[in-house]
Amino acid sequence: MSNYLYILWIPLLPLVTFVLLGLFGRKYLSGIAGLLGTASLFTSTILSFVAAKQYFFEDGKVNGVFQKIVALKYTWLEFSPNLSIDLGIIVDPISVMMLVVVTSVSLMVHVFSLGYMKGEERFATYYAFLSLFTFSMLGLILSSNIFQVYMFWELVGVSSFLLISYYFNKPSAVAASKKAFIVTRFADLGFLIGILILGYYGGSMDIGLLIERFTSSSSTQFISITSASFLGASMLTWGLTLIFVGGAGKSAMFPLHIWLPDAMEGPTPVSALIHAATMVVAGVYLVARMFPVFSMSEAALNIVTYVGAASALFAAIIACTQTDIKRVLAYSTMSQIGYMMFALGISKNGGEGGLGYMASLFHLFTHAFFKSLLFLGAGAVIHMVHSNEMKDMGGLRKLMPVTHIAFLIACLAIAGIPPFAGFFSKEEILTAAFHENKIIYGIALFTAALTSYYMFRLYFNIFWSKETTISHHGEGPWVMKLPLIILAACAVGVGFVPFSQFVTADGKPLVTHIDWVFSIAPVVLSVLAILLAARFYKNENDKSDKVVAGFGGLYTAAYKKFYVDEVYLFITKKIIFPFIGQPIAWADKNMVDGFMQLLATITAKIALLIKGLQSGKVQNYALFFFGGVVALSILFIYIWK
Amino acid sequence: MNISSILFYAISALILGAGVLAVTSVKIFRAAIWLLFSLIGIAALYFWMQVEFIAAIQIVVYVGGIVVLIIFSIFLTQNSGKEMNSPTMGKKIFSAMAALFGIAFVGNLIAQYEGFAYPSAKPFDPNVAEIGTQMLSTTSHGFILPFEVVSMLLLAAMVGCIVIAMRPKNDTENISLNNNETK
Amino acid sequence: MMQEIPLTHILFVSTALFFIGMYGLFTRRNLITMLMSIELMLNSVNINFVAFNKYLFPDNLEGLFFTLFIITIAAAEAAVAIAIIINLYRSHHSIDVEDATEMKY
Amino acid sequence: MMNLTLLILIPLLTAVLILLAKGLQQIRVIGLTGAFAQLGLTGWLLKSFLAERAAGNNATYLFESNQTWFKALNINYHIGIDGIALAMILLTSVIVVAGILVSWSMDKLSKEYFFLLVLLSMGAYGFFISLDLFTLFFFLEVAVIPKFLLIGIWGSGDRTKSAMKLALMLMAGSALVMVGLFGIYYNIQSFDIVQITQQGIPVGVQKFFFPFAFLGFGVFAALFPFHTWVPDGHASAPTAASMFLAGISMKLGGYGCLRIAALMPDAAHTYSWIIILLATIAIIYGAFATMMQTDLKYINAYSSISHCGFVILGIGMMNKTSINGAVIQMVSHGLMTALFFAAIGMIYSRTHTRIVAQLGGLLKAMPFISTVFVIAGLCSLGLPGFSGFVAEMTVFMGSWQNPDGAYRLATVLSGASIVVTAVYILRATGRAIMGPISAEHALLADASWNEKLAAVLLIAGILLIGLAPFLINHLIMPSTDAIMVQMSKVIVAK
Amino acid sequence: MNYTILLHLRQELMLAALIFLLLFIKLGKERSNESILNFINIGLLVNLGAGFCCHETGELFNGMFNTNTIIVFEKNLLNLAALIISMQSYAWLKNNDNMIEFYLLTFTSLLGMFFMISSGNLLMFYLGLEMSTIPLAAAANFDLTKRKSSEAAMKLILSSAFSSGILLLGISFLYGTTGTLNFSIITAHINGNPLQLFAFILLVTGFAFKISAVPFHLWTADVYEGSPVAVTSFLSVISKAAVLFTLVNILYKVFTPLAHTWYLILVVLAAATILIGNLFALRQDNFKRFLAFSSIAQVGFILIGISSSSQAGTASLIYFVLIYIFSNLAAFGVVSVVSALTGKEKISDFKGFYKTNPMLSWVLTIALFSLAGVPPTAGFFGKLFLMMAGAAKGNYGIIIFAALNMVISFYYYLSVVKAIFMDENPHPIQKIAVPTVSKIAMYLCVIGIIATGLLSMVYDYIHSISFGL
Repeated sequence: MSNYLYILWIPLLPLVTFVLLGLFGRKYLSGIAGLLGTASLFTSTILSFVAAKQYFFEDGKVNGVFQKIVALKYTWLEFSPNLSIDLGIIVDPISVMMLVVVTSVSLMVHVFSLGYMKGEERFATYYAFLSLFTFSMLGLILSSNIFQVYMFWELVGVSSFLLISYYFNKPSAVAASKKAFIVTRFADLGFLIGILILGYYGGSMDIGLLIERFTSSSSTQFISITSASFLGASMLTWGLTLIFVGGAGKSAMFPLHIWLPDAMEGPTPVSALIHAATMVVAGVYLVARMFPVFSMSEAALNIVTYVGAASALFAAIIACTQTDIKRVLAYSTMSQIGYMMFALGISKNGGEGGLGYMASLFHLFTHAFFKSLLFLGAGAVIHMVHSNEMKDMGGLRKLMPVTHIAFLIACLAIAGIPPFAGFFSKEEILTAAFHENKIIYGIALFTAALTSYYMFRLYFNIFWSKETTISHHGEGPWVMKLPLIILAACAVGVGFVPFSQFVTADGKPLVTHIDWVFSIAPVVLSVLAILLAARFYKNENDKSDKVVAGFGGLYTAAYKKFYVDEVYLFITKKIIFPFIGQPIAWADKNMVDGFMQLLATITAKIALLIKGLQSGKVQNYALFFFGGVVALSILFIYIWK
Repeated sequence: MNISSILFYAISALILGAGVLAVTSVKIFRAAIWLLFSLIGIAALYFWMQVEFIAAIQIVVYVGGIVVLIIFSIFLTQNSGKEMNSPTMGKKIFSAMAALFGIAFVGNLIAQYEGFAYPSAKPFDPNVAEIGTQMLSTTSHGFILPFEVVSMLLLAAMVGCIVIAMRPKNDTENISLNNNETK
Repeated sequence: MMQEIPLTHILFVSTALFFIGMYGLFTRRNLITMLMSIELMLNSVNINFVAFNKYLFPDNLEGLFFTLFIITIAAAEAAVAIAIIINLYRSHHSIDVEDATEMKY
Repeated sequence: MMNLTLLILIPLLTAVLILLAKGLQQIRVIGLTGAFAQLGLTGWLLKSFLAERAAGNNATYLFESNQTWFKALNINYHIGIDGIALAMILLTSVIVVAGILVSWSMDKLSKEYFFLLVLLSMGAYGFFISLDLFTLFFFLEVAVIPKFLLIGIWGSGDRTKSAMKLALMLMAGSALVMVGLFGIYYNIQSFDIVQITQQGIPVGVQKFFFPFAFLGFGVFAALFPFHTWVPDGHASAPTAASMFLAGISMKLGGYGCLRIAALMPDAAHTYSWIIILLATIAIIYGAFATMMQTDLKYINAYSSISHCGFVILGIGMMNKTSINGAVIQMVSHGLMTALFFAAIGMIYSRTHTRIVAQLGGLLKAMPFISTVFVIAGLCSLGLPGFSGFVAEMTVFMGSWQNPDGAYRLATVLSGASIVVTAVYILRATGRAIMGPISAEHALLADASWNEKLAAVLLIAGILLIGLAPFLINHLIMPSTDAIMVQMSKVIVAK
Repeated sequence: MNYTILLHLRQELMLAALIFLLLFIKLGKERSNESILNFINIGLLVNLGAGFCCHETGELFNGMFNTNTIIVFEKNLLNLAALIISMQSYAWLKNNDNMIEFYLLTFTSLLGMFFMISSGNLLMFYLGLEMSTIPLAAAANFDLTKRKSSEAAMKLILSSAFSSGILLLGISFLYGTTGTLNFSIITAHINGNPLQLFAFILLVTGFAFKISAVPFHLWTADVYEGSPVAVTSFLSVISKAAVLFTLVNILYKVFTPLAHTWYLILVVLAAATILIGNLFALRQDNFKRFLAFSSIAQVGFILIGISSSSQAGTASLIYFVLIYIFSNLAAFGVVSVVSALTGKEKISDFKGFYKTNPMLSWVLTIALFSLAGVPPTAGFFGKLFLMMAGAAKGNYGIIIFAALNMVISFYYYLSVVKAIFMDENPHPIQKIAVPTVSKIAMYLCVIGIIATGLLSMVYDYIHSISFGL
């Protein structure tokens, strides 16, 4: 087994960049901050590719099975001899695949930001945060210990918070970052408790050990966790469900998705990095990472499936109605992640039934490229028109030819039009769904059509529709164009990667083939949806308005994001604050503290009440004296003899 | 019932009767006189108990000293014929009840105590010579130390009385100065 | 001859006198009369001492001497008290105890 | 070998020199020198402690020294430290340095101010090195009165009332402690912790006196419902006093609770459900109460209640991990809350307001202070990389090892507080540090060198624990093992 | 002639000699008050020093006068207190016409206390008690022109006369039931029959009156308030201490058969005393009155210590009294100086005191902390040891009760500190020039407050000479 220790440098380089830029960025390095960040990430990317090459093509496979290699393990915090947080590096197909995705997309974003963020006052800080995020994400991917995952999970959350609130003097950005952090934190609580459950019964935090113990139905750990139950479900289901809650929070699954659209307040390259390719798929990654254990609990997998499917559909519907281009993309992301989730949910652990697993990760892989492309493209557009709203755009195809083409490719990819990348991965998912669960297949198919529709609604609105009123001032520097071109190339090309040869649930390569007959239905539906979008939005007209009027209430509801935000607001502002927070604050002031005050007041009152004893009259003193004598006499002569 | 008993009860009646009047009489001078009678009654009781020396002391110190002092102070501070402020009726009743309770309580304790029923058969002969010797004796049952101590106390009491009762010089001067100014 | 009168009777008398004195102390508002009441109380104690000494413990004269010292101290106490009362009268122009209640509570 | 009495003598000497000094400059230089000397000494102490341990000295307490104090009453000046005490001492010395640094320009009655600060720290040092309950109690009370004066004289707001409330509640706490200690003394005839541990206290005695001693220390540790001195006291105190109060003196309570629980394990086991109940209430309740606060200091004060609840929770769960967590939480909270108060103090001294709604966008005008604030906040909400994460996770992990359903529920509820923590920290940060800045605040200056130094020192501590928790774990583990030896006897027996 | 008599009586004789010297000085030609004061203080110092030589046990006059190491030590404490009071009253006495008479009275009172402590017989005890009270009643009236002073003196003399009447009734019944006045013989005759118990209770109330235990305390506050500060400090420290010493002597050595009864009595009195003392102290504004109630509460703590009936009980009592002398006299010292030079005695007058008089403020604060029992002052140790002694009986109820009451007491002590340091006052007491002698006395007190607690040999010595039941 060869040495993978150099992988350590992949996350470490961004960390070093972060520390350097964080401490000295403002004063000394502001000029070269971008270059420094990009260079270090470039190195990381190279290393990732080296690692991928080494793992997938040289020594990852032993006897036809990809091995899980723990390249490093250091006990960082020992809770008890069994339970500890180890900092480790796990090298297996999904981690290596994710390394490549994260470093590549991050690199693209770094490069793009050189142009996009140029001239910002806190340029160095921006790169510092970007490096921090990349570090956290890479750490998350490489974690070999479930608590380590949690740690980096939190770090990812906070760096996302920092990046979203980059424009800190914009109240909406601050609010969005708060929302993102708090919602994911809430979900993380589930994750944490899930970890505690699994760790307690599994007797370890090590992912490998946990999988080993929980997948053998004869191990004592497995017996104890399945025999213990709470509210009718076994602790295994509970633990996994709670872990999935954590994943759902980060991956913006319904109903924990509300932070994602708001998070678009951050700089657009950040959205491309965090909210398209990396952080939001962490949930998918987490479930995939623990998949062998998930596969032992039917109930947990069902939850994953239905939550995924519901999110896919739900987000797609909303995406059709939004007018802010980044929000459309955000809902689209949510929808696509829903795809990945339910694909995992319907999968089996290995073999032919493991198609869903493979498909899910394949979709994750392809999606990363075309979605970040979409975001970067949107970024370029926003950079140009200084607005997120569709109504401010239109006819930009002539002003921004490169962006236009790249965006179109990405749209085709996400719509699943062959031969673009999305087609292949989506196809696998649909196939898996078709075999496992027809309802899910139906939803998936419908969602696919909706996806094509809203993506092209977006595309036409930006690049066609009315003629532009914006005076020409170029498409931006080459640093912004280059990533678009590279990513467009990827969006075309990555579909041809023989993904099933590398990443499967059990490490054994899976033979897949495209069933062209089967793919007719989705492709035709997508094309129809594209045509519909073209009819509505290619030129300025009022056809769409009529349709909207036809949908009536449904449209309004979808436009208002089905009022989920309002429900949350209601719960927090109208229930938690006034019915929990304020009563407690009130009780603290008036009851608990009041009780202490009351003691003082009572003492003072009594003191006031009995002041009459000291009447100043010497005869009364004598009377009290005599009273004391009598009392003592009676007490001690007759009562307490 | 013989003459001695009758005498005892008569003396007792005098003591208590005069005592009650001394604490209830509304005129202060009369109260002082009743006190005098009560004290004389006590002296008589001492005589009756054949402790003549104490009886003599009682008369000399109390009747001749303290009561006279009291009467002087009454003259100094009071219009002798004037009726004194009387306490409220509630206070009177309460105090009377307290006193009666005390008498009953202590009387009960005394009555219950067996030791008092068996007086010593030995004779009691306190002659003046014996008292004098013991008073200044340092040996067993000698009271020289208390005697000396009490003398110190009397000295201090005297000094205290003089300081307090003498009108302070400054005070007088101030008053006379004031008088001059007013003139 | 006096053996016919039991000791307890003398004690009853003294006790009664003591509480008569106490009653006076409680009810009299004139300071001098209060002082007089106290004298009554002390005298009742004197009777006790003499009676105990005579009836129960005639071996030595402890009770008798105690009486002597009580009388002496009572005299001293009365003297000081009267001096104080006179001084009080100077400042308060009254020897009513209810008038000297400036300090209270 | 090392004489621990130095830990008391240096502050004492500093205090005396401060009294003799003239002028603010001299006073503060003396104070800072003393504090740094003490910091150096504790650093050296750590070094020699670890050297002893490495040399195989496995005694529970190192550097012991036992001198008769009141011979007739068997009261001894018995000192010595284990890893837990050493961690507390290190914490104290760091906070003292930082506290003196942030008070650099205290020109109102500066002599008295620095004198009292040093006196307070002396009480804390003495408390942590004591192995005799009497000495322990003595130093506990030594640390109370300076707080009263510090808050009452140099405080803000309703300072006298807060000072009085704080002093009375803490005194009530120490009165309860006193009753508990008497109970031990009259059944063991000794105050010596080592001796008592060896002899063991009869179970009946434990059951009667444990509540007194534990609740007494609980008052110091802001145990619900005896926490009400915390918000007002912290809010009214001058910056350094707030730091000392939250960073040091609340730790006196936690440390005392731990020692009491170790001395009376039977009773601790019997009453553990009450302890856990109160701790859980404190955690949740403190968190929700914090959410409603509008004043930065109140926010931090209430959050301290919540955080200190974790200390008690860890002790109440009575297993090695949870107790480890409790100790780490003490250190972590000490550093973090001191940092928080320092940042708040710096903000207040510039803007003259602590009301969140009146602040905004400070990041623009004072990036350093704002960053400090954010770091403190992130540590408070348990972000990995900072000490708070390590501490809270250890407590959770320990609590979770208790399979009883109710204890599980307590753990989950306490865990839920981290969400609420995120809410209030982010609300405060979002409002005060971010957002638009008002014109009058835009021109305010950033931190001065002393403030920077103080903050850097505290942040270094936070990061050290947060990034390398194995260090502190290594330090305290043998000591918690020793405590667990006591406790496990009981638990096994049950 | 045996010289041991002189040796045993040396403290009393020196005091008597001083009294007569003063008498001669008074009768002789006029001298300046200052020189006389210095002379007296030196005399007291010599007296104090003399106490420390040659301790031995002995009895004189057939047991009417006892002496032993602890009694000599107790007298020394009283001497020390007298010296401190004398030094602190310098400012007040310097311009007082009746300075010599004041000393005559207080010394006689002190002499009475000495005899009381040494008494081996009920008669001597009674004489000592009266001798310590009557001159003080006269001295209480020494602010001759003040209304409050004469009211105080009147209340003191009437109350104490009443109390001695009750006490005498008790003594008479004791005599009647035991047949002796001699302590060493009485013990054998104690059998606990109701009349004897009653007599004993009356005796105890006599003590309770002198140490101002509730409900026999009502005179205390009024008398303390009205009297000159010097007399107040004398009453609150010296006479209380003397009676407490005597109480312990009598209870532990004479009434041993009734140990259980007086234990309960003491506990009941202690509880009532602490509570009432505290509750009244809460509301006071006059400093002397405040200290009166606080000292009542202190007595409650002392009673807890005494109730232990152990060696530790005696030791902690004497130790506490020593500390109490330092702390209470430091407080009174400041009040005395302020009162003598400005006439202000209210706590509210002390607002902002720190701004003008930092030195006096610190003395007062340290004294109050010591009274409250805050370390590192000695009061902490004193109070703690008293309660430790009391806890030894296993009566934890009273300890808990006392502990809770300590919190109330903290409130009022800290309130004063608050007034001094924290409250704003546009017209604080102006800067006061403290006479050197008073200053020395104050420093002495402060040193005592700090050193007595931390230096354990003081307690260890007291413990070694103490006795238990």
